[in-house]
Amino acid sequence: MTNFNAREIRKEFPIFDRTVREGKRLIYLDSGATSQKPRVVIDAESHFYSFSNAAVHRGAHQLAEEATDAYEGARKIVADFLSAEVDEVVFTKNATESLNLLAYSLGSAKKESELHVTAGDRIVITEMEHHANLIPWQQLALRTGAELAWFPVDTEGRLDLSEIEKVITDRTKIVALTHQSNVLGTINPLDGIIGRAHRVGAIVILDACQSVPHMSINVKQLGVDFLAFSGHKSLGPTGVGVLWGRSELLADLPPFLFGGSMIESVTMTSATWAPAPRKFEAGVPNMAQAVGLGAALNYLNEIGLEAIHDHEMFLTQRLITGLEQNKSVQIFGPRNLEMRGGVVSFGVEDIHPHDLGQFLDSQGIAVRTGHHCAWPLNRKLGVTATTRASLYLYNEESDIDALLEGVADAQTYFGGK
Amino acid sequence: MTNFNAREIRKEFPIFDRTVREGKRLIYLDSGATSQKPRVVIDAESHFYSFSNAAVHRGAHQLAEEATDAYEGARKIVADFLSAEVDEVVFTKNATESLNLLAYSLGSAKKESELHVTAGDRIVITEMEHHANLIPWQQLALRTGAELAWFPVDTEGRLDLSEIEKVITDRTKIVALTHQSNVLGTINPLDGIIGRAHRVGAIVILDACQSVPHMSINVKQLGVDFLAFSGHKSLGPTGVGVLWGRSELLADLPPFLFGGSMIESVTMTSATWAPAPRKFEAGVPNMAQAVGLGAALNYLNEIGLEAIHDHEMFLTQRLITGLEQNKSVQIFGPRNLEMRGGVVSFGVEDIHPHDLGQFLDSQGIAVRTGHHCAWPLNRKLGVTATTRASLYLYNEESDIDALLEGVADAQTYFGGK
Amino acid sequence: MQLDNLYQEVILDHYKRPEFKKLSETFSVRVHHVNPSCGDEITLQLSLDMQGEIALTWDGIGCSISMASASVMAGLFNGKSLEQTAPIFEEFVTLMQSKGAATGDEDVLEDAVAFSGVSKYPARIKCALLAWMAFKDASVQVQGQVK
Amino acid sequence: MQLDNLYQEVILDHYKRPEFKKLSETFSVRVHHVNPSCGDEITLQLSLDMQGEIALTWDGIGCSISMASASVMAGLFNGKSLEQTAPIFEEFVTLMQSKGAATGDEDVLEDAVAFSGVSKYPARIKCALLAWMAFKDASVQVQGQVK
Ligand SMILES: Cc1ncc(COP(=O)(O)O)c(C=O)c1O
Ligand SMILES: Cc1ncc(COP(=O)(O)O)c(C=O)c1O
Repeated sequence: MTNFNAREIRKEFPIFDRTVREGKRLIYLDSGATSQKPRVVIDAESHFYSFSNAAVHRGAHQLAEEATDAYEGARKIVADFLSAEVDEVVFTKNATESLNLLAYSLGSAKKESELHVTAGDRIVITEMEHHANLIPWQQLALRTGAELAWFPVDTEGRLDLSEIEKVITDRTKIVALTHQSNVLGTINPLDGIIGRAHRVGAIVILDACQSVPHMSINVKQLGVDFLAFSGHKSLGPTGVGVLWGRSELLADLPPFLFGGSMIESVTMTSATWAPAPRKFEAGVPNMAQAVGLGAALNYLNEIGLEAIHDHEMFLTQRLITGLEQNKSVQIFGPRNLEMRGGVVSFGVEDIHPHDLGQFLDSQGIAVRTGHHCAWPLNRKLGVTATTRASLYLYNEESDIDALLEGVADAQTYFGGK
Repeated sequence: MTNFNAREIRKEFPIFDRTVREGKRLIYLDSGATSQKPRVVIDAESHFYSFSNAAVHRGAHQLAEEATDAYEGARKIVADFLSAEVDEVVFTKNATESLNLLAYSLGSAKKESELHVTAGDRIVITEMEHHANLIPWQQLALRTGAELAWFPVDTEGRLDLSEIEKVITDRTKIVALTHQSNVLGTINPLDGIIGRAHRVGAIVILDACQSVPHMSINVKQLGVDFLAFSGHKSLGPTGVGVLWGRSELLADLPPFLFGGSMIESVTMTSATWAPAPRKFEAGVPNMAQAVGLGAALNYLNEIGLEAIHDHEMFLTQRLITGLEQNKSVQIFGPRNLEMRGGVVSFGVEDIHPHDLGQFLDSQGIAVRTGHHCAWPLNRKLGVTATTRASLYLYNEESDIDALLEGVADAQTYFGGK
Repeated sequence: MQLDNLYQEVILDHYKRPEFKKLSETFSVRVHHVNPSCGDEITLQLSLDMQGEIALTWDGIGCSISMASASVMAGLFNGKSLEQTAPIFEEFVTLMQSKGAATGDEDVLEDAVAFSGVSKYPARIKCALLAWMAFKDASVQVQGQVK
Repeated sequence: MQLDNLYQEVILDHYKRPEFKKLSETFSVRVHHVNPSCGDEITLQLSLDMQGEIALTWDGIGCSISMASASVMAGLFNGKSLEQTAPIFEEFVTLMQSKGAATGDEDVLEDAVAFSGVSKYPARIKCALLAWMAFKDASVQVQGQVK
């Protein structure tokens, strides 16, 4: 037992005041899809609209000053959260945009740039990628004639790095991979991959959607070149994501979206760009959402990412142990808690995940079922769908117990009829 | 005098409860940059987070169902607002993304498609475009080798359409223009342009950022092919915009951002797409913001766009008449109220717009100064910057009077020292 | 339990003992449909004999709702003409879109009325319709062949 | 009025009667800087004579803050060596970033202390720095030429 007080924490999340399906307590085990929001985050957005709403960077009036302060203040919070420089933080609408921004921008980098991708170059991903970190690279390969290669996943749900020298070739320009699988919970070992990538002159792009909300991340220590995550999975509002990049690389990359606030000067036929991060933030930005994300990260810091991580691993242990006791359950992904996070996918014999999910829902338990936007990985696992429980700071032991019981009850329900 | 009760309306906007600059009443004349938000909009976002927050389209649990209902319900509200079909409405992060989406997507349309843009084709814009509807087309021209041409602006601040046959040539594929200038207030006459464009087989893209919030729009009657606007200028949240497009054209266009929820099937090396609008909405969307925009449009409908428009025009008349009485003031854009909206840019002799804006700010009056993201238009007007007052439903006669007085006081302040 | 409304006996029976779930050797048209949000799949084969009578077989992987729905539909449609299926198809789609308000005409739908509970679960409507949409697709194709 | 803090007498005087605001015929380096958020521009010309003394002229279009700042800076720097300008430059930038907390060292900044009010108006700091950033750019270039 940890002395982490999830019950108290739940009180700060208004959604847990409601019930679901005929008065049942909400047991939310779908934080891998999106997290719930504490009151401080909801209030931060409302407060922005009620007190400082104005277009940032553009006006000389007091509201515009305050809005700019709030928005740039949020950027500073994100930078500190990642141990990054403030000008290295770009606000996007979600992680998907962050990754697409990179794929488009790398695809139009100048010929002279080291970042230029061309026919014969290689882009390396993994077999466990979320579609958001897969299809943009397929498309970049298609546009440029570059070759797409990937690390396979082994039967334990870990990356098979045995052929790393063959996968990351000398012609490799980009290595894009997930920090933690959103299906298997696997945390990927980065050092060897980054080392090899940098030796051949490739950049490393980390999809940190499932890690940034759950563990303390220091981009400098990690050693990656770019990192993407979503606000809405980190207790923050919907409609905001982050792209972090090394400043010299951001300086080198061309912009992606074009419009107001990202320019230096404009004529009818040409334009030049503001320095990063402005160059990547065209138009009136998602100001209230960035401010809300700032509040979310402050909140996470207050509780402490170490404590959150420990709590989640404690629950994960309980969940895996419980599932292992059920003979009809197959867990996909590592059972060993080393290098895995609080995302657990599993199958139950003779019950389709949809039916299991529906049954659990009738008990107030929200899990996710399906391919989890990682269709190729599902094929590799030999299933069309899995059931996934994903944990966060507001989950309690009783949530895990309810899930385990719910699975057993579903077996009775579907088996017994 | 209209019997529109702006004073009562202001009470529904929490920001007007605050004061600025040492206790001054907030006189917000910068709605062209971003509008203020009524309580119902702020509450709609909060309510979403507090009651139905979950990833849409993905989960089989009750929260996911409710979130999907809320999000798709917002799409229906937008569609009805524009008199469009529900599947023709794509949520983006702002109008800038809507326009870039189009430019990128048109740029990668299949060769066989009528939408394919190639070297020698022409893209037509106007000299009064906001950077968001200018630079994406510059870039598309650059990428494809197409030629960029534009309608000039005359001394009255109207489009010069006298050479329309020469500007919209047979090779023209795209005509992209603003409905209402965000600098001049000019409303552009669309019928002749659309007629000519369609005769040569070009599509017409309307930047409706400054019109949708202020007048009743029926996309079917307008006859354009695509339309973009921003939530945050329409009383809605930041972080949400809309792209509307004719369904057969959306069906023909390739996707722009790639990731979750926009696919039909995915392998490691290829993917196929969901039908529109899903195909254009990759990743977990800006759910709360879309819901907030729905609430904003409902609110606008309740008050009535006709009434809002009349009120704004009444104030615009008062503003223009007042400014005309000041010998040192030059108004840029049409003085005649026919075919213009409530955006008025002007210059005051011997006072730089920045200084004027700063002085007005000290009186609690928020205006915008600068090039308003329409740098080429500024050059055409022969100025580096203008001062812009832009009106909305919460403005009162006294706001106009305060501005006129503020301008006079600024003349004393800067002239008298 | 509310859930029993969704998982009616008939549905679970068809799920466990599906009918016509074995692709025949010969067919006129074969279609493959996938539910992109979950990956469920169905392959459906359709032929019309000289009298215009439907011969329909299928195979698939999916949840109880999608598989039972395919089984029930195959039972309903086999031996009928395309014309005869039209009103059944219409009635079923209407039922699915009823958000729990309709119960379905048992004279028309027979066993398929068991799916009335599905319409209250928006995420599952696609499951119930998977086979039906595949059939629609196949019937258009088969008519194209006839002409 | 609070605003008087921003628009000090000295600033408005320099705005109305700017110094060295006339580009000379000859120069070593010319730079052109623009404030992208408002379009204000400055052209600045810089030469060093045999003794390393600065000769600086400029022209521009902009608000009172940007133009007065250019005028004050030109007055301060003309006749000094690049080394002598460094501490003044530093002090001015520090003052601008002080968010209203500093008043500036009058011994170093002379007339330029009048800009202390600007630091409370974040949107105007760029105006005050426009000429200074152009000067920095030009001085780097001119040193490049010397070597
Ligand atoms: C005419 C016009 N077009 C496009 C835009 C861009 O809108 P946004 O910044 O919300 O993307 C604006 C507003 O800034 C505008 O006024
Ligand atoms: C690993 C991973 N990558 C990318 C994404 C995409 O994030 P978003 O949908 O917020 O853009 C997700 C979440 O859906 C994810 O889990």
